[in-house]
Amino acid sequence: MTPKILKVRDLTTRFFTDAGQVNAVSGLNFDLGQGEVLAVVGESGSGKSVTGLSLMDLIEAPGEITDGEIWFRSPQLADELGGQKEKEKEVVDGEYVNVRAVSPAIRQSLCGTEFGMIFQDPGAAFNPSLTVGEQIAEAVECNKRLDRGDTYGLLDLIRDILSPKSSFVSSESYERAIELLDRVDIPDPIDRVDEYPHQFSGGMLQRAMVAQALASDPTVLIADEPTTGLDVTIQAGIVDLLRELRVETGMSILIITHNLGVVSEIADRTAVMYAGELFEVGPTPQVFERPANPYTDGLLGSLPDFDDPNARIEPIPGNVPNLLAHEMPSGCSFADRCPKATEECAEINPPLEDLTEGDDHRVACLHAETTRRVAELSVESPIRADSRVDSGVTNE
Amino acid sequence: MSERTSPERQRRNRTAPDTENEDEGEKTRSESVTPLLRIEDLRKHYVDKQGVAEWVLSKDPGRVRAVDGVSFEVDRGETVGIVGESGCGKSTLARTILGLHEPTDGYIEFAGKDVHEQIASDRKRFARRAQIVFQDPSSCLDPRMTLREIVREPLDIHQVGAKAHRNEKVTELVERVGLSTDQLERYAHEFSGGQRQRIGIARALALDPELIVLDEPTSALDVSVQAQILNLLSELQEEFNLTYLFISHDLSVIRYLCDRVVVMYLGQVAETGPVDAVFERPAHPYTKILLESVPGARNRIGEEAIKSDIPSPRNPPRGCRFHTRCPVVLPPSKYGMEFEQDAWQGIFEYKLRLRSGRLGRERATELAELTDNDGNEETTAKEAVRDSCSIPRVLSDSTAEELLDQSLSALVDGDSEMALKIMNADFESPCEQERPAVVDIDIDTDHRAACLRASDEEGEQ
Amino acid sequence: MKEVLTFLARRSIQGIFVVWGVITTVFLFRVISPTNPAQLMAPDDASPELVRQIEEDLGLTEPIFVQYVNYVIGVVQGDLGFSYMTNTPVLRRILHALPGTLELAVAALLFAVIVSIPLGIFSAMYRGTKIDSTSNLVSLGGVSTPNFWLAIMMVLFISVQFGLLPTSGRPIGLGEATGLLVFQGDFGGLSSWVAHMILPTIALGTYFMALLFRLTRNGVLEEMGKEYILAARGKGLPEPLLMYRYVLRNSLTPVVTVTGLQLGGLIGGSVVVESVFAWPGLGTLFIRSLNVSDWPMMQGILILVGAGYVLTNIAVDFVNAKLNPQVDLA
Amino acid sequence: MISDRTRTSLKKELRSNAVATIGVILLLSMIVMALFAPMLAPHDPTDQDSSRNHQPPVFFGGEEEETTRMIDGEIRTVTESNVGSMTHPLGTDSNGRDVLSRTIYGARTSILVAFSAMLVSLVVGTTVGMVSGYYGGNTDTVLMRFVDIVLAFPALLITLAMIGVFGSVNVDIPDPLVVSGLVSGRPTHLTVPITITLAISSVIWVWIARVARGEAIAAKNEEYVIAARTMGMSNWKIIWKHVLPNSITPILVLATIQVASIIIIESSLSFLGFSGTNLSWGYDIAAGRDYLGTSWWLSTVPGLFIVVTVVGINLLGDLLRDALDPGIQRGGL
Repeated sequence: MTPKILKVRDLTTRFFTDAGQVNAVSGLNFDLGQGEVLAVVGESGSGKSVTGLSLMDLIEAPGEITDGEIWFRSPQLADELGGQKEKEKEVVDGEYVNVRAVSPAIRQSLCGTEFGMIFQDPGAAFNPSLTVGEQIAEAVECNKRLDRGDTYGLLDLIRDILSPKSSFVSSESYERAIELLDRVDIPDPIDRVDEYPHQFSGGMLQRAMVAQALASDPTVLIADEPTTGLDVTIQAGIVDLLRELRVETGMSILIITHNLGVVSEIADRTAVMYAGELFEVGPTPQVFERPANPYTDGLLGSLPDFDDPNARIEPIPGNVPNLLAHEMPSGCSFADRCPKATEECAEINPPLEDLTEGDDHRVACLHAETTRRVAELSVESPIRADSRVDSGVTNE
Repeated sequence: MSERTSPERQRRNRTAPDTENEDEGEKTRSESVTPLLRIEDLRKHYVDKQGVAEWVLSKDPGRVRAVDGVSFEVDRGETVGIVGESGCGKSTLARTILGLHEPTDGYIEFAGKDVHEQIASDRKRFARRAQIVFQDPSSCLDPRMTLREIVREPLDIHQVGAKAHRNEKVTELVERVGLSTDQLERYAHEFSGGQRQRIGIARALALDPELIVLDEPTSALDVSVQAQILNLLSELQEEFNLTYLFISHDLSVIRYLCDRVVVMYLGQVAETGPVDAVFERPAHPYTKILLESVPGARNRIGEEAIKSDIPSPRNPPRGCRFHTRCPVVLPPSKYGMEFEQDAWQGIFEYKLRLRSGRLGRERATELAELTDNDGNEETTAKEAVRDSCSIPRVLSDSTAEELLDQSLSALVDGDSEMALKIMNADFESPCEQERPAVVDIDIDTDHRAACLRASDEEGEQ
Repeated sequence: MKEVLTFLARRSIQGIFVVWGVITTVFLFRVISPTNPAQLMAPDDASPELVRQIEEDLGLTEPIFVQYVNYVIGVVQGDLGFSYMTNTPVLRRILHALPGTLELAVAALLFAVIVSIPLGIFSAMYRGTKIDSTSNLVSLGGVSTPNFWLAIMMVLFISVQFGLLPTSGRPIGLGEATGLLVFQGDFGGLSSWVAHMILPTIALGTYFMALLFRLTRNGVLEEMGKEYILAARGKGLPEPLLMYRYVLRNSLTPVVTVTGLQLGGLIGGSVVVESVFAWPGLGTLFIRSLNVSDWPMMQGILILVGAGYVLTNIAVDFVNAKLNPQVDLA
Repeated sequence: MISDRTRTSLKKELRSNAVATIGVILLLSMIVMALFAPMLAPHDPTDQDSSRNHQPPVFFGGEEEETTRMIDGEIRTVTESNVGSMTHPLGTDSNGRDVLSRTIYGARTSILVAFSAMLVSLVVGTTVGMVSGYYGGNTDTVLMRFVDIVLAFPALLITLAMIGVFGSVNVDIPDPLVVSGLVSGRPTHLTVPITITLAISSVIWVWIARVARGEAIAAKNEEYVIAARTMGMSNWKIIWKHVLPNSITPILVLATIQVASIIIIESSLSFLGFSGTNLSWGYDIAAGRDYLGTSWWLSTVPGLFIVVTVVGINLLGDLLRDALDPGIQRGGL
């Protein structure tokens, strides 16, 4: 079994809005293996994007990560920090470092080096007044400077502003930016490196976003809805690109998406989120073919099947709940829409537990066993189960 | 120009449902034969606003060819899907059909009569027969109106029955689309996305229309809610004998809901036919690529994904609009069919790059540097260009090889104009010159496509 | 370069139409105005014949359309006519008064920009602190205080109470003062110029400063919430660089726009400030002409100010297009 | 006109924002002062008495002095009191008129001009903006070019020019509070400066029109407006029922902020001596300038009232903007 690169424990992120406290992510537990692709799926408001931002430590007011540990495997950093006596236990555990407990400076230095991120809307994630190449080169440069231990302070800024010839970005970083653009298959990178984001199409910009994330050779790539809003031909290109890069660089990818088709193509394991909680996590084929949580089952059943027009879709009744703390039920948050809900469900919020010993498939449902059994029964018509794996294209 | 071969095409085996509308005096006897909606060579171009300055400078206004020569028919009771990527003109098409835009050219016939004449003579009357459901749940309802007001608005405009009758009808509709009548006095923003879409459907149904245009009604919804709406739509269709024109970019939704499909590319129809036929046996390379791109689909190929962008409808490519992205562009007729498709595709790529002005001498040298080969500089540069476009080092056809080499030499010498000139003169694909006519793939099912390859095959048969 | 030329051509054509509208409006003012200039120019005991004679000399007996065409042709040729009162060419009088107003407006503009922009950035960065709330309060006062009253209060507290700084007049212009300094090594002229400038500049610039402060602060705050700021943090960009290259540059667009457009407001505002400080500028000239219905003079000033507004507008658009690559010049 | 959502967000903003509440209270007290000036003013603002001129505000000292004067044909020695007293809490001016009463009456002029000019601007600006934005095309081009021309002139210059064109037209209307006999010993008429009001409206409406146009363009492309068109609703009805109600909030926010500009323009005009009435803040400030060395309060007091009113309006404007529409920009003078 591959070692885990990331172990997330009890991650909880809340937003303190005027309308009340929003529990965007509640007590999340999952692992990300080295070189693994883990998909986090869920509908809008399931907290999947907040999970990604929490991992990157990019939650801004009124949001706050209120609880949890994020253990990141970095023997080198663990060595460095190991000597410090106080609170050692909270910070270092063998090869793992709890990035939630390290100093802000170290935390920040991990962003853009070990962790890279692709944002949902590339049009908004690029600064409109700088060229695409410059922004990618900046990422390269930041990473280089961190390696050299260069810090950049106010004085450096003043020097840069005053002498018009000096630039933050060195020409080597600029060359590297061109290479990166070429790597993500942007045609004519030498010309396009000097273009502004608005001159790029959505798909090209998403590729450039990937290039920017690659600038630092990240260990973990967090891709937040990388295909949403793109045309289907372009989507396919991005999925292929991510697949290639994963093989090539061996990085771990956490892909956040609502598109189950994308998941089935790229993810080794799938985590299903609903109302800020993890409902089910397991190897993708298992989750798709034998969903143990009724919500996963319902989600898969809601998708029109692309390859089999005769399969009926069975919608889940009701609506996605809102996450205001005072409106959330005390029991399972899916209970009011769940076909299998019993009275117990309204009271007990089921923990995420192993479905069976050792097969890495965990589920949070009181009726997991029955669901599984029913699902297995229905698998007897193999077409349906098969088609389900393949199904699904929806985008917003 | 596409020439429709026979207007009296054999119709599909679909019985037109009996639409009972006593007050529709213009109902013709031939209704069972005429389609509900017939669109012929429709064009809608947007012309850029021409201000005083443009007028003084006599600058040519830009022109977006959103819809550029589209023809198809919709029979009563069927669901026709219009599918295509962003910028293919599908929404403009829908809105032009409903008379929201004045068409630039072409003809739209609704129940045997010209739509724009109908609108000119009586806007309201036409409104009762054709309605629309929109994409964006956050903008499709007036936030300052309650559910009751929204659904009653069309009834008020048309003064259908007495007040009490209208309220009754509102209750009926609201219940029918699956909303609770307790919520009648709630404002639009108090509903969730799926509920708002239901309200939009209720509003469209209020006037008992024959045709409903569904403009991406589920693309902003979550999958679990999308499924509810899709099922509601098919129930309603059966119950009210509705005809749907369903616009979407989501191929699986199209396949789930539609009987026939129109695949659009850059304002033109690439392929049209029964959903099953088009999805199982696509005849147009674009349709094929579209189907193969669907993530998770069974026949998804992966490696073949197109890397280039969709061209702008402001300045669409000449000839077949898809030729800039097509993997199977026809080779020039003088080299015949024996020209290997791979090699030819490489040459074509080289030509497209030259034309876009992105391949000059400097680029060639840069490419050469990247390969860091020793030896003759010129040869290296040429080979680098060949490699970057995946053209084999030597072409099988010697004349072609000679000409290509000439062009490459010109390029390396810095005369990219000359290089392009050679390519234009000697490597002209029919796909660049001719707009492909719409040809029948299968007459019985009305499966048609607009591709020169398809026409060639038809010609051979 | 080509796109710059097309931009300039396009905007100049639009601008010419606006200026033509300005000229027409101004001409109409004179036509509608009930005063008879001939009556004003003639001595009190003039005979009707004399008045008639003057009317004819002024061209007022011609049909309105002919007068209009003559007027427009005159303006195009740089001839704004003669003052009814002093019978001197309007243009010469205006050019004589212009430096006073321009010096004041530019000084107020500089004062406002120099104070407000750094303060606005600072306030936004340290949002919610004492410095922020104090600056906010001061800016609220700034946008709410009429400039003439501020001027009087400054005179009251600074000049009357403490006898500092002169309260009226403009004994020397900047050009003359610099001349003295350069050719005679005399600092007196320049120091007198500065002393006379201080109060009017603050009085005129305060409103504008407060306005710019608010714009800058809001702009920076808004920019800091954008997704590309998150993305830049995500790639590890140093904070000072982030503030400068991402936040500041992008929040400047509205600031530049308002700075340019307010130049007109400053000239309008200077009418009152000039009147408080007995400042010999366009404002004073305008009020004096208004009191005696000297229409050619008022028309001239209005046309000049209107044309100036059109020009600054073009400049502002140009600068914004340079700042923001999304704006297409053509 | 105001939806539930608007009301709740307004309430919330008021509750959470103490400064804004102060602003609203300040503004309301100014309006009350303007409405009930005859009842609130302790003296007749026009009542002159040279025996008590230049009295400072109460607690600000002053002195008594004996002078000889001709009274009833006799020469007498009288004591003139220049000590601030509660009778004239804010002192008296050079003609012995009560400063407090004058200032209270001054609020009338300011508020009256501000509200009537804003009403005119709102009607004209909204209509032009709606038509221009909704119909677009040539209508839009022509209307907006016209707006450009108006914008090319600084507001104050163009209002002054219009006063030059039309002269100072004022209408005296009977003061209802005095005519009905509720109060006596106060001026029986209140003066409405028609020219100033219309001149100010002629520049303010363009700002309203611009915002209204932008809103109309945005609303026109909303799907509910397109839906109304497919239902066969007429354009005018769509503007009235859908476009206007959904555009009105930012228009009202802008209108509130522009009321502040109007008050400043009005006081500037009266300061320059172009007011139609001498019961106005700007007029008093100008009058007080000549006595800055001796009677500082003459210019100070009315000015403070202007600042307080405008601060109140600006706070209300900021409150409305924060509560309803974060995107709007303030148009300057």
